[in-house]
Amino acid sequence: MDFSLSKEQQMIVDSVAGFVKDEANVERFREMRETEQGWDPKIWAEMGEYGWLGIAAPESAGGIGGSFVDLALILEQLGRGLSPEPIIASVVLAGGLLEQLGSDEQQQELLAPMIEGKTSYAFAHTERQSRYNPTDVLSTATKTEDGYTLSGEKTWVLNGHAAEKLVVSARTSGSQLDRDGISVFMVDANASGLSSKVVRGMDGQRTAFISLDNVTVPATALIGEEGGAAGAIEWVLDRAAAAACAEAQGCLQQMFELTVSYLKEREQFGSKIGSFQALQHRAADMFAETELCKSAMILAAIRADETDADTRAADISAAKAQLGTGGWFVDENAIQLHGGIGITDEHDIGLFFKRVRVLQGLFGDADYHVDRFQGLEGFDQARG
Amino acid sequence: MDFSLSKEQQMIVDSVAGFVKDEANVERFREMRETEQGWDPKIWAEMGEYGWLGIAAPESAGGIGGSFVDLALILEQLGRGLSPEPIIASVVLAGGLLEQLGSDEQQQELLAPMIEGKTSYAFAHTERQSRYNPTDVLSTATKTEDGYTLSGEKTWVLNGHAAEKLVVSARTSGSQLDRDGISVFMVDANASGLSSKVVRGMDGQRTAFISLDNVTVPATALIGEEGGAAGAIEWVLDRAAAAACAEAQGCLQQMFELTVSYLKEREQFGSKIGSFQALQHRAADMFAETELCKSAMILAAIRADETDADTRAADISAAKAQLGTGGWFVDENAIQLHGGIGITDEHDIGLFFKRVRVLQGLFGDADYHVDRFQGLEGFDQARG
Amino acid sequence: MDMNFSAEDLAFRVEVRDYLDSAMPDHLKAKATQGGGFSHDDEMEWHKILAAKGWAAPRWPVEHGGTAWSVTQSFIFSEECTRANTPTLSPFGLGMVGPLMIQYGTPEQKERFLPKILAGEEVWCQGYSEPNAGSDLASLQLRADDAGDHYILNGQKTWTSAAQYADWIFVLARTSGEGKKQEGITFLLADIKNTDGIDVKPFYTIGGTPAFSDTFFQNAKVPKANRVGPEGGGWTMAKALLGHERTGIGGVGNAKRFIELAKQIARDTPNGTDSLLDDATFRRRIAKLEMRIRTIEMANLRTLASASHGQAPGPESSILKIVGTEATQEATELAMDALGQGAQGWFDAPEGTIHESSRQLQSTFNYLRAATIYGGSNEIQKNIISKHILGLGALG
Amino acid sequence: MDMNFSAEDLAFRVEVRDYLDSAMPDHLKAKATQGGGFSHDDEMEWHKILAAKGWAAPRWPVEHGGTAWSVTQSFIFSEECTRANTPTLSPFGLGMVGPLMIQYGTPEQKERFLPKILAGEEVWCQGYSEPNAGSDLASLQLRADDAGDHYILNGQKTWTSAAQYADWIFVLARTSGEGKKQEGITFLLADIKNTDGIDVKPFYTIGGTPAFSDTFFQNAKVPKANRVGPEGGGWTMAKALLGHERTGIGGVGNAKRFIELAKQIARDTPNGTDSLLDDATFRRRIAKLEMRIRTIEMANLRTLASASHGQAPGPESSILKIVGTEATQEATELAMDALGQGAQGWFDAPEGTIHESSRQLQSTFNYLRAATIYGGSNEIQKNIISKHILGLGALG
Repeated sequence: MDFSLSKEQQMIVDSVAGFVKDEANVERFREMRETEQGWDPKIWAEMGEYGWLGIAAPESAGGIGGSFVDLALILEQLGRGLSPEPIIASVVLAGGLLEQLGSDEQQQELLAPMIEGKTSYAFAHTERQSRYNPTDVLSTATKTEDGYTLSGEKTWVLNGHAAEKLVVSARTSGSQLDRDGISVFMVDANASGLSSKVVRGMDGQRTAFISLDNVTVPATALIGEEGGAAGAIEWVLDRAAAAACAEAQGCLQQMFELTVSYLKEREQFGSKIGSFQALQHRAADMFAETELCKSAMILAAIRADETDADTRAADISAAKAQLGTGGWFVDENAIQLHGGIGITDEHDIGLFFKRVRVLQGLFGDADYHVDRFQGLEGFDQARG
Repeated sequence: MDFSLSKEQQMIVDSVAGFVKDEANVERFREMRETEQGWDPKIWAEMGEYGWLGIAAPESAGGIGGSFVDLALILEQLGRGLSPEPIIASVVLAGGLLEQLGSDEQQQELLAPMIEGKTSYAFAHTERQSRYNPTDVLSTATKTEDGYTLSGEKTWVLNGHAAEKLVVSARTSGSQLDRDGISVFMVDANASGLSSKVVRGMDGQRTAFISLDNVTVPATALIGEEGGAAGAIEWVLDRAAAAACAEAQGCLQQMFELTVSYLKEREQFGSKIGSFQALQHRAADMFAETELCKSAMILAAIRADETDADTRAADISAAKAQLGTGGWFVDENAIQLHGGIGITDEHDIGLFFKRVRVLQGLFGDADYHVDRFQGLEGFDQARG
Repeated sequence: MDMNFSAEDLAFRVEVRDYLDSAMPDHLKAKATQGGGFSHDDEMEWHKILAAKGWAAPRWPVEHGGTAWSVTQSFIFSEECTRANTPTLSPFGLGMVGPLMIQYGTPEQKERFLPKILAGEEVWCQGYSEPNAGSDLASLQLRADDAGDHYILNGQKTWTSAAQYADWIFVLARTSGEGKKQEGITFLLADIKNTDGIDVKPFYTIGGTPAFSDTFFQNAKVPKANRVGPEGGGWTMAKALLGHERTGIGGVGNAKRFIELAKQIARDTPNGTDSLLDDATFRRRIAKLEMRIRTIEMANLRTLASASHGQAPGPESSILKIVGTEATQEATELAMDALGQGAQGWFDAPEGTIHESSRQLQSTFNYLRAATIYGGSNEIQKNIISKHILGLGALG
Repeated sequence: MDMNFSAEDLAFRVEVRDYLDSAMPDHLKAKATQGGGFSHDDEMEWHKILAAKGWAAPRWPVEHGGTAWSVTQSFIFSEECTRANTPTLSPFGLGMVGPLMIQYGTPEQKERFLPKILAGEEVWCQGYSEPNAGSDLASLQLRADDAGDHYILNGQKTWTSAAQYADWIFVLARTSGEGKKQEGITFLLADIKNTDGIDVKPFYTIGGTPAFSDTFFQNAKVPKANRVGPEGGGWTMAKALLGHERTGIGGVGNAKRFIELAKQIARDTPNGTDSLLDDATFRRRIAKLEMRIRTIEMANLRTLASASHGQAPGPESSILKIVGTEATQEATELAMDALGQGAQGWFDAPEGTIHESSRQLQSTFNYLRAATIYGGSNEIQKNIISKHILGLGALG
């Protein structure tokens, strides 16, 4: 058991922090949110060149073969600058599925260019009825002579508006809630029969609703075994939840620091407002929750590489729930302690506020994760 | 709609307050908790003479025919002195069942002497498995030639250790969770086959576990229709919940006042601790929750006389849940702001703390009432 | 003590319900079913409709155009408005400066302003906060220099809600730098549209709309006739307003609307093979908050009942502001959580992507972070309780 | 960065588990299954067993009898103790005055006291608080007057945990009334049993047991050889102790035990035709707190890992005290709620009335209200965070 950063990790953290300061800062995000794409392919390419996108990918596919913790540390730093580049969508979700299920050829052909920052993907998975249930899929993939025909609708697809290719989940067998029978396919974003609506998010990032109307794909589009994708989907969604905790951690840390600075700077009643004990204690509570979120985020990042699914799920759920409770406490009090200025669009604190709120909901909110936790096999057992 | 006290109500409140100050104060309670009975028959008789025990009972049975609000106002004042006399057990529960179900003769014979303070009763109802479900009854009453034979076990019977007679619920038909088939019987505490174990409570009050081993009662012991007691049981339990809110309100008000006084009196760091803003704000929060409990308690007391069961249930559940959340906040912070002295048995605050905690759990804790509320018919309906 | 509705009350409820149903134009009803994202024009349209009926300012004294409703009737009216999801009228004229003028205005001021407030013909806004005077309002710096029959104003106000729509602004200005800060403040009424030297610059909030403005004053002239109360009496005026504002802001009507919205979204949101409203966890979350709001509503009723017509409630109403705004925020959070991933959508999302009743929700959710800040932040309310009710302020 | 257990770690876990199982006497095991209401004698019996094994003070330096365990091993040991529900050793010697002596004691003091602390042969208690010096500890008034080779003590301590069982007490006493309050305080060790003029009067708490005492000093002589650190250096000593105490008190082991107890009670409690552990609401309440405790445990591990052996963690450990004690209290509340009406029972309830594993619970639940008060109340911890970590203390 060891929680210190290795020399290499410290170097990466420092270089990402520098990058955020110089290139991927909040000012840059303000520009990005006004653009159609919402993020910058040049920055994406740089991230690829630095090796950040492939840090947790296998070496065989051109990755660095590092741990998920390495990636989480990068995301945490990027969160401080509200970087909107689609690491979670493209690397953790779509890339994760290729890593987990793809053949060597598929990894070479598809994963390698993406982690180099030359292209980006998305994972088109959730549907109107599925909420946070990873194996609730109604979209269908019907086998044809030389491939499959896909139909259905996918909602809130992260990076769905900008991805070159989509990893689409669809049923090759079974019914709505079955774990068996779910397959994933690589689909070109401009495939015939595929249409999308772009939604601007409250956090200034973009997602897409994707309709699949008899989209035909060749047999080689299938990633992994037919009908056997559920385990890998759960795996990438857990990792995405851990990644959301990491990115949110950067936001929360930044919000906490901004708030403490503001308390030291703002005067009312002839004193710095940070001299008022009620606000001091609130700040102390924020410190505690920020630190607990940090511990939870590290726990989740470590567990993201865990092979036992229940162990992984339990601690990642604990972390995501902490983001939804303690993280939300920090989020709302950062605004409250800034007072009026905090609800202006002009001030950065509100941008972080909205991003954290969105991350809280992605890949399962606190309610979902509490429910999942109490449903795990180990919950009922007498300790023994 | 009118929330002011009538002249008569104000007079009653003043006279109960005087009684608590002079006779039924916390010092007196400290003596009572060391006795076997736990409460004082002389005080009980006085309460009967003043008409307080019969204030909400029908005039036909020697009562005053007032409203439940009148009784709640009395209980609130008595709560300030931690009066352990069994008003909830004997008047609200057992008496309420006689009122609701008893024949004129039964009311004359049984209700009248009790509300005069000459005797006391108890309602032996909950069982090991029933938790807070009012219609979960396993005890049985088997019809015999000239009466019934009762068997079963009753748990946590308030005043079960001191009551002269017990109103016992038992099944005359149906199975464990059926609403139909529950009957109530008047049983002498010293009936053959009835045995009891007395439990000292953490609040210094006493309850009993009652075992019924083929206890025979005459046919006249049946109160109301055979098998039809469920509605009346639900009614008295709702009123008992409202009564618990009222008694707790007196405790909370007293705790709040003791705490504010302590903040004005205790010095640390060269200042009254009430000058520290963090504690001021905590006191303000306690004030808010105490006031909300008061509003909820009035709402519950008014609804206790409501004939529509769902309307009654919804608001009484809201009040009981407020006691379990906001009331608990006041309860725990009263101790916290007293610091070390607050956890000594010598200081009164801890006695109130324990009584409030017990009242919180009686007749359904917050979880139970939230569950009940969401199950009411009106919850799902679109407003219309 | 009772909560019973008399036969008259029940008849009154029917009258109100029927009236609201018939009086509310279809285009407002359509917006109401979409979570009530009403525009300023919608609000004023509705204001004029109510005014024509004589119901725009129920709690004003009758001689100034109020109703003579009992507390019960006022409660019924507000319940029915919540039920019908009517637009909420702007509080600055009807709830704030109007009652103040009734109490402290000159006969000329009453005659000049009250009818137009009542009729919705003139729109008001509030000029209190400044960049360096938020919670510490008494530190305000907007100067009002004596120039004979008028004052000359220089300085800046901020957080002026809806100033871009307003005809008039009431401001707290500094007429003296001597003595206690509070004693040099004067309450003035300014024609925000037609006074040279007053400039309104709306700015965006995190809700994505320009809900507030900065208001700049540069040698702007305000006649002394537009002063309410004596020179230096502005702090007294501000305190008189405060009670009204607190109950207004903390009111549970909004919280109830958002609870209903959360239920509606949950009912319409499929969750696997059920609807989200069948989900055990979510039902209990709604129930908890709904029960809390019932309790707050009862506290509101008790406060209203104890304050007579036309008067502001005492400092104990601070608790209603605190718990009411917190419950309102929590209700918006619940509605947002009901949306699941959909909570990330924004009001301009394409049709068919977000739940139509929630189109305004994300914006409102964000904007309403202000509810615990404006009108005297909840922290300031706790200072007030601590000082004026609990007597902890004067301790050394 | 990893949480993996090496093969050695796993072997160590087996060793610990086997040892605890074989070493724990049956009568202690029986109490452990009843929620661990251990007596003082039980604790000392267990102390001596662990001491014989060399495991009584794992984090002491090896030369003083500690183990050379890694952080991982210490974690495994404490997990296994929680799992086996072993008695918790009194912290005053092993966790507080022992480490202080190791850091600041004279060679004679180390030789005289440490072995007996380690062996459990002498029991210690802590004399800090006084009736008028609780949170404001520096205001303490127990006088220690210089009388040549000894001090003469007069005054009173209170909240002395388990003083009735103690052989020794460490006290903060005032040796000077000059200068800053903190500078006139001295750290002394007194033989509480054999010193004339020291009187211990246990008093009852709301938990119904005499967990604390008042300790009176009347011309009690304490040799100067029993002073730790210099005269007037007591405040420095106290601060050095603080970090140890905070993590000790806030430790999550207790919280985890109460969560398990809540589950056990829920499992054994029929609820209609199911058990309470099948109840959707109750399951989720347990889950929420269990998840919270995992997070706190991870924070604890990170803190422990960053502090080296024998050293107290820094002020950031204040957060562990706050969140740890709150989680512990919440876990006892959960267990109490599981009992339903049974929560009103008391420890002397007749057999067959209360759940046997909960026999001590109501008492502990009440007593543990102290957890957020003692060891520096949680409010004081927030002052510490605010001042020493956030830098908000020095603002004017």
